[in-house]
Amino acid sequence: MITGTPKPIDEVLEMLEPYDNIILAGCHGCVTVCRVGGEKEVQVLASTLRLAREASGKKIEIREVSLERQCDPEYVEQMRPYVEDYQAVLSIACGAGIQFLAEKITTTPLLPGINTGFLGVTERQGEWTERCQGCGDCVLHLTGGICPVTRCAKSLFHGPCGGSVRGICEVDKEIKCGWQLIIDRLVALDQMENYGKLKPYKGWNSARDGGPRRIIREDMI
Amino acid sequence: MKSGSNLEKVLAAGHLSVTAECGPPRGANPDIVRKKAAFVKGHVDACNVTDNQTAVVRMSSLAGCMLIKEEGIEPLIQMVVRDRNRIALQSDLLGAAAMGVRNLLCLSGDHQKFGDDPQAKNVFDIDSMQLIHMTKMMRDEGVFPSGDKLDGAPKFFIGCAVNPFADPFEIRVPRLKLKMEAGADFVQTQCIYNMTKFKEYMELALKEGLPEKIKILAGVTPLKSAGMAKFMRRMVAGMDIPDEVVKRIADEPKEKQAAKGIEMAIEQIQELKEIEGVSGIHVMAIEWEEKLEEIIGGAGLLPRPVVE
Amino acid sequence: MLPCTGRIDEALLLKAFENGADGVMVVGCLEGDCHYISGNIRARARVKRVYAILEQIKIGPNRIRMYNLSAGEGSKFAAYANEFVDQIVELGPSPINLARGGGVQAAKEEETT
Amino acid sequence: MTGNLENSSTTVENPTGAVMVIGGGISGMQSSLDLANAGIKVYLVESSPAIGGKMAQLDKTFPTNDCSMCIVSPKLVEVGRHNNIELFTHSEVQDLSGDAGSFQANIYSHPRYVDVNLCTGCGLCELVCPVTEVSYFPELPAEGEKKKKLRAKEKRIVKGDGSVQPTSLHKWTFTVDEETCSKCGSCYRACLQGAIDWQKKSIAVIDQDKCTGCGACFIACPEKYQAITVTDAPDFGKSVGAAVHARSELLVKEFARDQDGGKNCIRCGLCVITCQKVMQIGALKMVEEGIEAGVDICQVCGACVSNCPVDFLNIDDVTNREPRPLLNAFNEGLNKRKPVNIFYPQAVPRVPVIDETSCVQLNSGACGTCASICGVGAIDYAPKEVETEIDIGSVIFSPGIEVFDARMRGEFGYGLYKNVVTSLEFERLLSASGPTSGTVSRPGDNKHPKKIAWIQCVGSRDHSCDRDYCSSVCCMYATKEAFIAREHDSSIEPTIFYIDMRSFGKNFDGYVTRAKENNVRYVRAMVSRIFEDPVTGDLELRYVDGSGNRQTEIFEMVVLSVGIQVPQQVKQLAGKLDIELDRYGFAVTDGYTPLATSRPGIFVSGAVNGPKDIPETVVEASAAAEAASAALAEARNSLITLETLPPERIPAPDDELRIGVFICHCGTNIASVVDVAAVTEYAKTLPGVVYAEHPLYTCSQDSQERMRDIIKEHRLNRVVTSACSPTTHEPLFQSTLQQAGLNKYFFDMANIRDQCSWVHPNEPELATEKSKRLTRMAVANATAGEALDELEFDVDSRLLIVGGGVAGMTAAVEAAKQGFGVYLVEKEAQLGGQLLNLQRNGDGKEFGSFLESVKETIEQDEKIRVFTSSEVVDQSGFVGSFESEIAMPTGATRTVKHGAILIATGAEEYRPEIYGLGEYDTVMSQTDFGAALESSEDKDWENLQVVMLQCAGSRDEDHLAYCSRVCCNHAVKNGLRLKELYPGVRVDILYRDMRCYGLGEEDYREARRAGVNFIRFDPEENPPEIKTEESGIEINITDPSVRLPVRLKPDLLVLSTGMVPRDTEELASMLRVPRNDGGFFIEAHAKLRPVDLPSEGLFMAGTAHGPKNSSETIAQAQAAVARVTTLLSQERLKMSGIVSVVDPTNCAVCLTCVRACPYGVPFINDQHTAEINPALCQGCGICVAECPAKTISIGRFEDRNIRAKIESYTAS
Repeated sequence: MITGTPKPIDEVLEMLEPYDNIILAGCHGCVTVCRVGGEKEVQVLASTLRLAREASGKKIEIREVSLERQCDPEYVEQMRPYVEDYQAVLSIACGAGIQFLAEKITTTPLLPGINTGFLGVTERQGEWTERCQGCGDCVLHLTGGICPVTRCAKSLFHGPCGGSVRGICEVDKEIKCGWQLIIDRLVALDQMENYGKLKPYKGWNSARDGGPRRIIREDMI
Repeated sequence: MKSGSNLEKVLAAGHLSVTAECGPPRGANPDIVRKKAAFVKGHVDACNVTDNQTAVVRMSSLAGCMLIKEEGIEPLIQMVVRDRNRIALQSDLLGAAAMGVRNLLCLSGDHQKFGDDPQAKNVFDIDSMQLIHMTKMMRDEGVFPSGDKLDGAPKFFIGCAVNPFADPFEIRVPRLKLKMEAGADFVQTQCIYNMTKFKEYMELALKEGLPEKIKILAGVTPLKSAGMAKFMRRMVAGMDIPDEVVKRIADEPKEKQAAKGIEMAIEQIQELKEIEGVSGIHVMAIEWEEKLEEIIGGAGLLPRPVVE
Repeated sequence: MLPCTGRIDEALLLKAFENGADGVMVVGCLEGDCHYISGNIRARARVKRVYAILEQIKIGPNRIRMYNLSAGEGSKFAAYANEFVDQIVELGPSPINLARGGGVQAAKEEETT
Repeated sequence: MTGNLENSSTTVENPTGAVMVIGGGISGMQSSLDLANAGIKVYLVESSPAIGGKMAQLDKTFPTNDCSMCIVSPKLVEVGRHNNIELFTHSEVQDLSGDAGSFQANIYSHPRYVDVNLCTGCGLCELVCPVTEVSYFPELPAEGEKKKKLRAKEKRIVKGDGSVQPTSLHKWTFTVDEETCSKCGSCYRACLQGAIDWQKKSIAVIDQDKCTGCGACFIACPEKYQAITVTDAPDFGKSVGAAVHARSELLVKEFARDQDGGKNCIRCGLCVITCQKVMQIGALKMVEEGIEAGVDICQVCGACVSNCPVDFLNIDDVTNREPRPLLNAFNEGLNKRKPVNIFYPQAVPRVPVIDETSCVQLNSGACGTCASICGVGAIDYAPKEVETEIDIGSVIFSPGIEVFDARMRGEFGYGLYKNVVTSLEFERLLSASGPTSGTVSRPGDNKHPKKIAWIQCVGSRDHSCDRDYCSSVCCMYATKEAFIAREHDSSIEPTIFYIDMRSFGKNFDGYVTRAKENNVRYVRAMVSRIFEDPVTGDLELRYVDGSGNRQTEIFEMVVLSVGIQVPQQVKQLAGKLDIELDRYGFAVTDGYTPLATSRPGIFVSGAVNGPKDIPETVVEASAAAEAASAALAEARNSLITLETLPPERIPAPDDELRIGVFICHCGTNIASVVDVAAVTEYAKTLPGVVYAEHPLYTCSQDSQERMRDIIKEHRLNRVVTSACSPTTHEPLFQSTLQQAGLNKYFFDMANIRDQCSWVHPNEPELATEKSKRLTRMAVANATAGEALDELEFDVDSRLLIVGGGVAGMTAAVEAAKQGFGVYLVEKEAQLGGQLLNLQRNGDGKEFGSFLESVKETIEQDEKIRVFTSSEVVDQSGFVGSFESEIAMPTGATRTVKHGAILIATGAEEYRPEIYGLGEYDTVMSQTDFGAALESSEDKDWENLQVVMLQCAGSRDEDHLAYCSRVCCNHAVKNGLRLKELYPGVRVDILYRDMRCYGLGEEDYREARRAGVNFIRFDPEENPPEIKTEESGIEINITDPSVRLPVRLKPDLLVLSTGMVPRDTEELASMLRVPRNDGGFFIEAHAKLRPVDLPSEGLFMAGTAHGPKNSSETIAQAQAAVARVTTLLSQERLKMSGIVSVVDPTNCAVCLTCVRACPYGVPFINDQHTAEINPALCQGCGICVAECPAKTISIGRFEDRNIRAKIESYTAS
């Protein structure tokens, strides 16, 4: 899932400075799951902004909406009938959703209400961690299902580096050494023979380094 | 001879090699390098020049190598994959070779978080293992990784680094073997204080027959003070300094701790010399190059042999 | 009246302020004694979040507070209510009410929310 | 006498599925409800006019300080409206014939003179009735004779200095009827205003300008002519009495405004009219100087006084006879009542009874005011005696008790000294619905007393009055009264004079400690005499203090903590029923069948089965219900009628709002502070409100019936009550909605009692404003309300019992008798529990043979499956449909399904390592000693010296903080038995308080007589110094009774160590049931749900609940089975509609609810959406608040409900 964190309220208020009636748009997708952009957050942020603005003597009108997904054109279109009535749209969907809105709704400024994070998982309620960088060339079958690109701070293919101590990465004591995890898993799976099979240099062209990517599947169009 | 470097020759002749390291300055002043070179000269078979060690910005390694080479010392260029992608790495390898650098140490590099630009974007396009492999391919097959032919192959004595004390311990020897297979000719270890564990490591390496195929140069760093010992133990990931080592230096009065540190370094070298499979000593006297002579000499490794 | 403080959420707490409350007092069971095991713990987290929001938007964090009481502590409830009302009286009308040109909303009334 | 459980109920073929319950107190009500809810028809016979018993008279209850009326009134109503409980109030059982399983009873119902079916309980009759005294009725004329006009021989003038106030007399218009006028001139002579123009032989004419409306002419006109006609008199058409009342009311209002009017005669003439025209006595006459009274013919009914609008007349002014006030029995005679009287405000049925001794109409044929005013014609003066024959299978005898007549202890001056009251009287003084509306004032002069003394054991533990037993409740109720008195008036300084502080029940010691912290003073002393200061009314108490010094101390009021006793009429009734009583009148029962009387098929419960408090009474009531119905199980549901609710009106979404608002007076609870009329008027202005009123007691049965009618009549689709606590009363109001065909969730309640009148008594205006606001919020919430469905599901009729001690075994046997399958799980290898370590029960019978017979019964019963050496390791499901996993000794587990769970995990003897226990053979626990005693033949114990130490590890913060309840009786029993076996032994019992409650006191007395020596100690003042060594035991203590140090060197030291519950930590967390600090399970309600656990479908019995003896445990086990039966006898159950529901449309399947639910209820279903099983949902709303998609809703507590409340909070 795509994760994110709320933007500091001051930053949002600054963005909203020129406007006095806006749409606050949530998304029922990933940001609902990671509890940063769903219906409830729309309500909380809307209340917060109204309070802040009214206290500062400049009331703001906020239309609270939640789209099914801001990354699909049909859902985005649902906003079309009324979007012209507002000066701006504050979206608390992920960066993809916000951009998609901005692309489709060209006449109204689009503002981000959250900082988009990463492709991650829920460790427990309220804690998410990164798992995938979308490099476009998956090697998990060789690494015990643990991604060296994402889980190693240096994206090494032959870790761990000398900075791995007691399973902890040198970068942060809260980060587990990805390669320690890989090796532990390979040992457990009796697949240590996979260690070292990653000699070919990784092709980053399938990752973001190849420029903005697109996926076209002819059979699905 | 793969590279024809002095280090390679010394080792090939069966001598116990001595290497040291020289950190380039945080500035453009070449005299600092030259001054350090003066302490090194005549005491080592080759001298490492670090590459933005601990991600702190310094003069480039290649420039440092050129400066010490001018002073008559054989340079050993360190190259990290943190800051350069494979294009830059190839280009720099060619450049270094062209300038007469014959010894290479392939490293991942410390994470930028520890340096002065933690917000920097890292590269890690390929890892150190792949750098070894790429260099070997360029040297021995004369081709770029892309397959194109080189117009003059870079002749490097290829080295790598290992930390026998990092976790998981079980992977350390297999990983060295991988590096050897990837093309490493020699390896320089992290500084060794825990002799017991290092011996254990060497036994495993011997079992794999590694010392026959790759020259193992044991790392030694003299401790300047008990404070430094404690700092390194606490702050440097993968640094294993046993309590008794810290205690030994800490038991000395402050003013005598430096001397004690040197005494202990000499003892360590003596002990390392006796370990089967150790082919050389790599003395990392960090910002303490002036003591190299005392240490290396004290260990009975001077003068350095001359091999033709 | 709620089945449990665990039912209240941040949006509703903020709604009270939008509605002109000068202070909001949340009263739940003693921690460890929640009839629904953990409702009051969750409520505490939500109150904490609203506290932070109120601080950021300069309404004043001390306008919200959670108290924990057992059903048998009527006099303590009264003491807490008075304490909180005093606190709100001292803070004065919320900036919202000031902006609305009032301050008419007597803080005394908060104890029933 | 029966000896084992088998005999407690006799098997009869084709038993009658009905039970007669005698006594409508809390015991009878609980029995009735448990029976009726388990499909048994109940006939509840109560001798007083309404059910409720003693509990209805109490103010608060210990140890929780719950308001007694508040917690009992829902029960009253539930009984009153239960389809399967037929109430016979004001009735007696005449006789009983037949045998167990098939009895016939004859119930005689005293005439009420008010038709129960017609009466609405409006109370108007009581309001208009002018009579306040028991009259000296004039002799009725003999048959055929004409009634003689009474002529006064002795006259007295009550002088009035008030002038006539013609402008404000609301006078009637008197005119002379020309046709009937006899031209006699009587009127002319009677008129004091010169308003009548009359000449001989001419018709009198009244000058209306001069007439003041005093009615003197009306009185004077001879009966045979009746030529004065009255017009412009409201209610005159009903009766003169009604008209007098109406005019009096108007005048009261008028003169209440005019301060000068009070106390001076205003010459309205109502007293004279009342006496002549209503009472037909004619003892009063208007004269120039005032009112002339014929003091010898006055019947002293009090009507003239009560109709006087300005309180001018006093009863003593108009008669020379001693008035006989008609006292209010419910208020313990502390105030007066009318002959027509509703027993108490919340009475069920709320129908008055007319008193035959004092009603004027019944005795002289006059008056009749009440009948004339009754709008529904419910009053009929013809006596209607009704006898009803009923067929029943069993009888429960729970007629209750009365308090000791304190006059028998003349030294305390009760009856002579007005400021000496009984505890029950004080209870009424504390009660908000009592004679002083809860103000503590002393009866002598209405002064607010500061120093109040309680004297304990008045009529208890008193051989001289033949009250050898301990009444068990007085220590606690005195503590409570002292506590509450200080709550009412913090300047009160209470002192309790006591012998032993018998706070032996669950959480009782803690309550006493709190009372002490709250400045209740306890003095251990017996008060020998009280003297009254005749001038001040203060009382001087004489007593001997702890140091042996004589003390005198002045108090302003004394409360006698009177004991409880069996009333004479109850003893007679027991005779009719042919059941055996002991010398005090308590029923004789066996320790193994604690509810069975000597006559099979008749069971006993409550204080008539030995003194006890409310929760124990409730336990016995349930237990008796169980015992009474066990033999009737096959006839269950044969005689009952099922409640049919009218179909619910389905409101269309666009229906206009029609909200009805009921603002409750709660007697004076609310109305004395909050202006309920103003709140009602305000409510009418709220959007959607089409109806509002303010009943006296919204919860009373008549009000509920009225509410039902109003809902129908006004087509209400929302109802709001502003009253008391929803916790106690919401279910009642909701069921009324259902009966009116309205979904019960179209309702909201504002608590304007607790949150307004109670907390802001000194700010009535603000309290009224707050009430308006709360009402407004409730209306807004009800507006946002919606109809919710209640889920129905099947009930598995099997019971899982955890623990195979005496509680679990008893419960298993009884549940099987009720027809349910039982899984009995015992941790140990054999059944029996703690009884295996004990020797004899309170009756002196051995446990061994009892256990064997119960075991045999269990083994032979196919319905009971026993798992020994087994444990319940997992549990899931919900009430009616549980599933548990039992780990068996083989290592295998078995999953069983069942509808209810009974925890009977028990307790064991505490074994602290103190005083060498476990180290020396000479130190043993009371249980060890009991065993040693049983096998002591071979020991040389003839001259043994034994010291028993009580509270060795109990009532001690370092060990068990609580009192273990059984140790005192245990020690006394063992001491007595030792003395019996070896008369030469010496036994010293060192104790803090001898807590030989109830009939245990008899043994205590017996032990003292037998020479057992009791030495009291206080851990602070004279703790015993105990040295136990190999060489011997030495104890030094100061004996307070002789005030001398004593050295004891016993052969044996026996420690009464108390009781600890078994380790139930895992079980408690698995079942999610709470335990207290001591590790005992906490009941759902300390008073009224003593065997229910807070979670539905879970019950407990025995020492897992708290320390208790074997017969109390057996009773509790039976009680638990009764509660289980109410559940398992249902085929289907209904669940609350307040549950969380996921709307799948917006569900992000994020698992937030799954993770947040403390009960693990939500799950992701195969439709890939979160789902919440409504049967498992506890309705806390945590998931609703957490859901990031806002797609979970919870009925009644939706966002829109809460928003409506928030928004209406400030809306003007």
